Amino acid sequence: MSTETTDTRQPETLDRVVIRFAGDSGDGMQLTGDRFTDVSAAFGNDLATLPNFPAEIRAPAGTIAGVSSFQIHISDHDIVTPGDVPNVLVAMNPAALRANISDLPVGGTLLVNEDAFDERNLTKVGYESNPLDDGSLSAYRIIQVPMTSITLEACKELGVKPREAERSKNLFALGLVSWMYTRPTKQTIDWIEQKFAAKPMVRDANVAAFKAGYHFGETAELFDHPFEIPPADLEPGRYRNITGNLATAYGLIAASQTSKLPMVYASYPITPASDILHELSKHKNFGIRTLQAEDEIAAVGVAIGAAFAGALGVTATSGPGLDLKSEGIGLAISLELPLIIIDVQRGGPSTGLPTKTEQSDLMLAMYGRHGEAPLPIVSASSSSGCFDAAYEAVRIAVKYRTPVILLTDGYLANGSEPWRLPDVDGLADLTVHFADAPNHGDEFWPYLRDPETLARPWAIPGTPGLQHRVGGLEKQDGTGNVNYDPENHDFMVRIRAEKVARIANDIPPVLVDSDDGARVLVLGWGSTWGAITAGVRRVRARGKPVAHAHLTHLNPFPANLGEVVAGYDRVLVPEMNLGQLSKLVRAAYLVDAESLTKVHGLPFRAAELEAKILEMIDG
Amino acid sequence: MSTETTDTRQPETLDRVVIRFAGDSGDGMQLTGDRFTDVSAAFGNDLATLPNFPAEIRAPAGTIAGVSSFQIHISDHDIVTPGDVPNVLVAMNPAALRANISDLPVGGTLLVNEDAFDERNLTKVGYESNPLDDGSLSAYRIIQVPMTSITLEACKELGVKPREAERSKNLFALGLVSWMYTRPTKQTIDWIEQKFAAKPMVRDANVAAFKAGYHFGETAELFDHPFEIPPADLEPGRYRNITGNLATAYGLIAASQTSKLPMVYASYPITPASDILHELSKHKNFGIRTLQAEDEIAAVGVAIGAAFAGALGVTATSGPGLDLKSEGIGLAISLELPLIIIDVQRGGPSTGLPTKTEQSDLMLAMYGRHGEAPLPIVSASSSSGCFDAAYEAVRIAVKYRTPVILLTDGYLANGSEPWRLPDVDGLADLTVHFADAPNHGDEFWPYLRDPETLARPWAIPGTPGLQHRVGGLEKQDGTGNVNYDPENHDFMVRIRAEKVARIANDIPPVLVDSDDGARVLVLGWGSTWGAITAGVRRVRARGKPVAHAHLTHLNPFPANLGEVVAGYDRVLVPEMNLGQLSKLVRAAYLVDAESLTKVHGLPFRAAELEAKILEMIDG
Amino acid sequence: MADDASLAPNGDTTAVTLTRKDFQSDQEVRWCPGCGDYSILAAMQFLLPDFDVKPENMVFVSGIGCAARFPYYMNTYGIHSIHGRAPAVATGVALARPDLDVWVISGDGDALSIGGNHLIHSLRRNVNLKILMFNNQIYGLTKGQYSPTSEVGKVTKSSPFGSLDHPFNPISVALGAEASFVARTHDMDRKHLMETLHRAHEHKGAAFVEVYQNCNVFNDGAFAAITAKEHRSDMLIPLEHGQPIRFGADGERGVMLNEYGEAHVVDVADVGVDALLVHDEHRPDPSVAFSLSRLADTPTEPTPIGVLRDVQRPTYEGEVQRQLVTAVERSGPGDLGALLESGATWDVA
Amino acid sequence: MADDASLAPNGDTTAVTLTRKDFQSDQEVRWCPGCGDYSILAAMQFLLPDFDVKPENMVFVSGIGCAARFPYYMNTYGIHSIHGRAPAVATGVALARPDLDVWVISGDGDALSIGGNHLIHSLRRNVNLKILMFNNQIYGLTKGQYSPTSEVGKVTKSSPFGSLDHPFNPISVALGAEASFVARTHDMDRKHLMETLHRAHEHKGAAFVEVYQNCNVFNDGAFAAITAKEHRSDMLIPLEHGQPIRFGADGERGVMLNEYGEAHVVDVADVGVDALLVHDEHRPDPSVAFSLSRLADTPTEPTPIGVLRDVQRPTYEGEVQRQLVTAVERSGPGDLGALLESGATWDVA
Ligand SMILES: Cc1ncc(C[n+]2csc(CCOP(=O)(O)OP(=O)(O)O)c2C)c(N)n1
Ligand SMILES: Cc1ncc(C[n+]2csc(CCOP(=O)(O)OP(=O)(O)O)c2C)c(N)n1
Ligand code: SF4
Ligand code: SF4
Ligand SMILES: [Mg+2]
Ligand SMILES: [Mg+2]
Repeated sequence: MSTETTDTRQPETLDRVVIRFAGDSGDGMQLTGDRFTDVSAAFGNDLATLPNFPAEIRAPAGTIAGVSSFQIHISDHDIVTPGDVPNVLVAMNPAALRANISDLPVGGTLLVNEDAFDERNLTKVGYESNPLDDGSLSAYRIIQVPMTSITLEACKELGVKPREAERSKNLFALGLVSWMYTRPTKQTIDWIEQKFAAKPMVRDANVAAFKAGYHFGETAELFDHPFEIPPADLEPGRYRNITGNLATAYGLIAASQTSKLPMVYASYPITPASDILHELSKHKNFGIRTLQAEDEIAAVGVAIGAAFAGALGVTATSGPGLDLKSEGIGLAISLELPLIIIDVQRGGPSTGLPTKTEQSDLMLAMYGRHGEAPLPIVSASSSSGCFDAAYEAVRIAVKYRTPVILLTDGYLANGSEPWRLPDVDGLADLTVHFADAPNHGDEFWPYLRDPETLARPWAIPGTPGLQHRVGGLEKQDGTGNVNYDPENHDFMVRIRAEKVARIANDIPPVLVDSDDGARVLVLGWGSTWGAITAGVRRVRARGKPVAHAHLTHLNPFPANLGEVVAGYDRVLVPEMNLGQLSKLVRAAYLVDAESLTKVHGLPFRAAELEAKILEMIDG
Repeated sequence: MSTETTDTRQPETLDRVVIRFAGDSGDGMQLTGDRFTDVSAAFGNDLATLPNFPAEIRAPAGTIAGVSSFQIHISDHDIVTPGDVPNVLVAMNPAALRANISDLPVGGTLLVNEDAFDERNLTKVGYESNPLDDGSLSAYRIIQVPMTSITLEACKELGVKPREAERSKNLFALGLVSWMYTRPTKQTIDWIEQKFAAKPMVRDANVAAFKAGYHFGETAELFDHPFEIPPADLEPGRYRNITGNLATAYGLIAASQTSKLPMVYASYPITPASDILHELSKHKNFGIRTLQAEDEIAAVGVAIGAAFAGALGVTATSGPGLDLKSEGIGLAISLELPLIIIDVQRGGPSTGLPTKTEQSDLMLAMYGRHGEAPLPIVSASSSSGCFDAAYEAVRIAVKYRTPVILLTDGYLANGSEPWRLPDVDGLADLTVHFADAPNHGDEFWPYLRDPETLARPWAIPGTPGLQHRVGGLEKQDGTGNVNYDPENHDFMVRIRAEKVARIANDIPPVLVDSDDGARVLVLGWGSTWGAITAGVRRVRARGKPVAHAHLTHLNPFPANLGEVVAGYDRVLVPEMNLGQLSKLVRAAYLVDAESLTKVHGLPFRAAELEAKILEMIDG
Repeated sequence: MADDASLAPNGDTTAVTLTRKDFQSDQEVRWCPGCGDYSILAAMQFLLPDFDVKPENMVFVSGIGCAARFPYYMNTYGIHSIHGRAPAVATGVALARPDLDVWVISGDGDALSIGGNHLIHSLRRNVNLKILMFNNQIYGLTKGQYSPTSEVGKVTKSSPFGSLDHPFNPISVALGAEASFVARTHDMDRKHLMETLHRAHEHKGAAFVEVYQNCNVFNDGAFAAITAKEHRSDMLIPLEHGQPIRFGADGERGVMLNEYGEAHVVDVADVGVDALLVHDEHRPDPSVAFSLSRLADTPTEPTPIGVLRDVQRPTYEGEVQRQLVTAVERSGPGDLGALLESGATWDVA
Repeated sequence: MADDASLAPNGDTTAVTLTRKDFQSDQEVRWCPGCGDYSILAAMQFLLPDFDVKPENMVFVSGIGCAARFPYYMNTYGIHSIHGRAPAVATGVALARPDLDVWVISGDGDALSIGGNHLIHSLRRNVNLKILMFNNQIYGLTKGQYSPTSEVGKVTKSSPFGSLDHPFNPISVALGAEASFVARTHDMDRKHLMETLHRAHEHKGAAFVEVYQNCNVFNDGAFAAITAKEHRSDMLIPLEHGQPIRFGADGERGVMLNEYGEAHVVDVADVGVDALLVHDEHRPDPSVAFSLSRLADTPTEPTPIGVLRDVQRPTYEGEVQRQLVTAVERSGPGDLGALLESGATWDVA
């Protein structure tokens, strides 16, 4: 890499760095971050990312509301979070500076596009004086670069209109940062060239800007030397970088293949779940039928119909859509058909904070249907973990003939990390056996259950002699005929609950990562995994014993959870809600699970967990 | 009354009797029961009723599925349930006999229409031989009456077609039972005459049949004497008989009057909630606007819009509809507007058992919305109690500017009991003060809260200078402007929760009806009140101490509930679900609340509670 | 695995001789005695043997309502789903299994009140569904509230002083929603009912059929003025493709368009046969069908019955299949390993 | 208390002189630079002072979407509700307060996809709402999926191989749903926009206005072929009541109905002016408006703009008020005590 440059200055080696790119929603910060991520991934660093953008498509230029940022944590060792605070903040304009500077620790590096610090932009965000001059930033290592002008300069020859050229300044920033951290340049240039192949002008401007930024680093005396973050030695294998939504889509495709059930994916667009629809609709050669429904109610209805017909019925949404699917999910519970409902959680209640993350739909997933309507709930703990979580959701759904809710969230969905590719042939076989003959003398009883799983037979249309009708009215166990008998209803309500409860025997016990002498257990679920793990590592680094257990299955709970929580003096449940899992644990095991709650639309910081855990250990 | 008859036999006095009328859905059993109820109410007995009918409009004649029954418990003292089992079973046909005989205790009186016991009807329900002849009913006091033929006979003169006349046989049965229990006849005859005024033929046939039944009692030697249940000495006051749905409607009307808010009631028909819509649409002179919406989502939307405009917005439904209202309710929580959502619970999940009762929507009411979206929940414990419950729901909604869910159920909704009319002028004043001036300098801030209640101002359109916009996106406290700031979101989530939590200071502590030395507390909510009270009375009758507490407010809990449950060795929570309240109590107070669950679509029986309570006291 | 064959246990659809009984389930029919639903059920069961589709290749999907109990009585596959959602559920069946014969049975409340959105979207998408709406102008199952097809002023449990809602004209709604097949029939004429259902079945794509149905308990005689034997010839306007639109005992009356393209009833004697509108089901433009749908506002005026519109458009699931096949042709059957490795990867030794 | 006066703090609606600024809120407008929504907002704010309605007597209700942000920018009362439900929420406002001027702002997805059912029901009920649908043939806020008005074959994030959904014609949908006022305008012509909104406001009852709106980020130029200055005279067909329907630089083209009542474009030179269809907004029968709505399937053919239909029907809330008043006249204002005592009562001493 550094061979690529004529630079003589030797890079200094770091074990990790956290960089945050911040600018206007129009400045292309997400693209900049994505590029830096791909290069760093391919380079072999471990990494984690945190995109953060406004709900508006294009919030007003130059305003705080319009600021978009992308934080990336790269390291030479295994890491689990995008980092609490950045070491380097790239601020493309005053708004980006104002919105992010408070996160930059004293001594941190601040890279600014000084061209953007004019009167208008400054006043827009309420700066009386220019912070670049008034000394108010003296606590930081400021690097001012006239990114816009240099970019324009670099593009002059190309005949690009200035307004156009100016748009390439984010690639200048990328080039500069790429030099600072000795990232290979070829991959980025190749990407630009094929991405903008159709628009030669834009392509050339972007390449020019990128190179200009890289060379600026080399030549400018602003930096005494670049830095280097060596590759991390991760588990051997083939890796790729992946976001949670992509991993979810791949997990579904994999399960569709191993179950030999063609997928019918019906969904209504909603942030942050839409990308799953976008991804799946690309892979029609896997036999995936995607339908953009008129609304979420139709989407779940389509998936249910597809399941009855023998397909893998899947629908995904976020909170508001899950509300609307409630009645349909209740029907699927009554029909006892396999169905996958994915909720990519976002900030609520109501429309709330559509582009921010939250864990506040657990109770809705658990209880959001009238009547006694239990169903299994699976959750993902990391972006790449969405693959396994989706696969597990399908496994349970098809084996137990039940709808399953998979909970992910906006942070997992949009964040990314390296993923070690699974061995495709090693995936569990999910083959389904459809009923093909009468099961009760010469009759077919659609509700005659498997004695072990309590699952009912799945007989699909086209199968001669197995014609049957299913519906939402209470039905007689066995025959499935409509039945209003009081005892039968009581029996059915209990057996549907029992069927879900028995899944506890078919899932792994929850693993506890516990130190000897640990008195405090940190119990988490979902995307808090990274922050909790990092927090626990810090506590251990201080030589204090602590235990961490993280749930993938939220209903039913793993069979050993009761023992586990009983085994510690104190149980801490950190959640990005007001304490939903803790309520479930308290009710189930009567242990005084304590909540650490944060509802900021952003993930926890390792430091927050470290502090709380220490307080509990010492306090 | 007996003066009305020429009978010399002296009636024997009883303190109570439970009568069950059972026949085909086409036989008019509900009407028969209603009439007997009104007369007994007016006569001054205390009473409780339990209608029980199939989901089909007219299930097939003569089948078990088609059996419709009406049980009434009348007494000379205060009673709280329709009775566990009947003392007298009126069976209009073999199906009615087969479906109900198992409930009749040995020695019970069985009154049958022998004309209906022909080959066809018997085989239809699988009787090989005629139970009236084969001695299989020897354990009962059987009274066989050819009701159909006598009715036809009685109508012969009137020129009514036999097919028509035959339909009056239920009034024959009513007449006969009226004689048996010395009910006044005039009221019934008057009722028939004005009800069928339009159809003279039918009117005359019904009157003739009723009288024939009454006189048959007098003359036939089947009975040695009639019975008499003297009036109960209830609290002084004016009484009427009332069903739960009617009481709910009246409670809403009363609150609309005392709050001076015109009611906008938007609802989509659904069993067993529709009668509230039917009733309210009759009272337009109270300024009530009723709208039959296209669906439940529209209904809640209309109610929200009406609330914004300054009306009392109300919507009612049952489980499936509550599912659909989830998203709208979440919006109302975010808008912080008063809204009443009534859920008349029925058997679930899905379409379930539409005409049967259940308490299984508590968790849905509590958690059935995405995000952190708490709201107050009020429940009714008896049919007449629905009046106060509805009134209380409105009080909380308008005072705290929040949606409130009122939970009743099918048993309360359709069952009836005598109700002591409240003093209208004594009703709490619910007058609302709309904002009429800026509240922050010369600005109006729609989210500037009352420091005590945390309620926001309610400024309605038409008020000059207070124009403002509200919406489901997160908003800044105070100004109400759309706001994505992490700290603000965290603050708003917590303050919305705090607003609801503070209501605990504004509701009465839960009363405990406790004996000295009681070690077992029975904690209930909603319509189990009657059965629990009766069960507790039985336990006490055996000289065992026990305590009973019954919740009206399910969220927040009364402030003293924690102490109360902690004050007993064991806590029993009987529910017509799989243990929903007990989960909430366990999570809140970490007490081992034990569940007694029954999901039969029918209320508990006092005996079931008696047995369980004794077991807990002794065990 | 992507192809449907894998899901069609029984590809074989060779002609079979079936009888009415083959389509009757063992469930007791639970409508009120005298309900119009019985005759529709009978017509369906008499008709089905004429198609060579085996019972196991048919799926009846319904929502909630009296009408929606229909599937329980058919010895085919069936789903009694939830209120208003049948078109969505049926779309899922059709999407997963284009090889099946999928019917939707609905009521006027189920289809046009709570289910209105799914109905219009399934029509515009032209999903291959046969959608029957039993219109009794009332909510039967919930015991008699007015419906979106009830006339203004109707007194019901929920409108004691008369309904204020201007009703939908279901045929107009369907035509406004791009329906490719629209027809109307009624429960008093089994022959017409069977013919109409037959035509719906022949249509490839979404077929909307309004069936006037008498609810003798809550809205008795709603259609008597036009469907009673003695009124039919004067009050029902039978539409026949290619024929001038005439009715009346001796075809003495007919239908014409005025200069605004509005259909109105005329005496043939006055205008002459040549002036009559010649019915053309196949006009690409739905305008003339729409005009015909406006002839009667309420079932008390001469009302057109039969097929108003029947045009061909690609079916939704057909197009979906096409995209699946093209995708395989273009990029070969999906290869999971290759998919996971798509994009930049790197190896750690 | 039942009368609305109690709820109308400001009965006084005497003429006032207001300016555009009186209708602008203090909130920063957050649409993308160049979005067509800006010009619609401007037109509205320029227009409102012409009505003598004070800002405090207006309520703007919206669902979710870019278009739905509209109410935040108006200095009136407003509700940014949830996706698709604005017509229902607005119905509640109108029902509670017939004295208010209620507007619904919606997008093509909000109004026709998730909100389709509420839209058609509010139209048939004829609730006094002014419903504006900003049609950009795309889902803007969710970053570019096809919508129910997108053309078949459209490549979007959710249809990489082209959309298969046959689109709705919003005007046809509204007419099929009994709308009493239906119009179309676009974001490039402020004058026409203002005139059309003005007409909608004058209409007593539900007014549906489709506004072609450019989403320059996700569907740029969707309407350029007809709304760009240079194309307007040839591609937009302005409808004027009582006038023969003509267009083109010198009115050289026009619209005729054929023998099936189908509208088609003709050269005036060929057919003569007298053969042209004379536009009549007030036809009780919606058929001719429907025919006009079929002239263009996509905004690439000559497309009618202006008011297609404007007829009078009683408004829903007006009729509700009538029933309230009649009830009081008939039985006097409600008496709670008497109500509770209605039916059989008895006294216990
Ligand atoms: C979500 C939901 N809302 C309401 C109901 C109650 N409900 C059942 S059927 C029905 C309407 C029935 O009318 P229609 O569709 O015309 O069918 P019909 O009974 O007249 O055949 C209603 C309101 C329900 N089952 N589910
Ligand atoms: C219940 C629900 N489902 C989905 C969404 C996501 N969503 C918000 S706006 C929108 C569609 C926007 O398209 P349109 O109505 O045409 O408005 P535009 O942005 O184009 O102006 C969607 C799908 C939501 N907010 N709520
Ligand atoms: S209520 Fe009406 S529609 Fe329903 S079954 Fe009875 S008659 Fe038929
Ligand atoms: S995304 Fe399109 S519709 Fe939305 S604001 Fe931007 S340009 Fe306008
Ligand atoms: Mg109906
Ligand atoms: Mg749009």
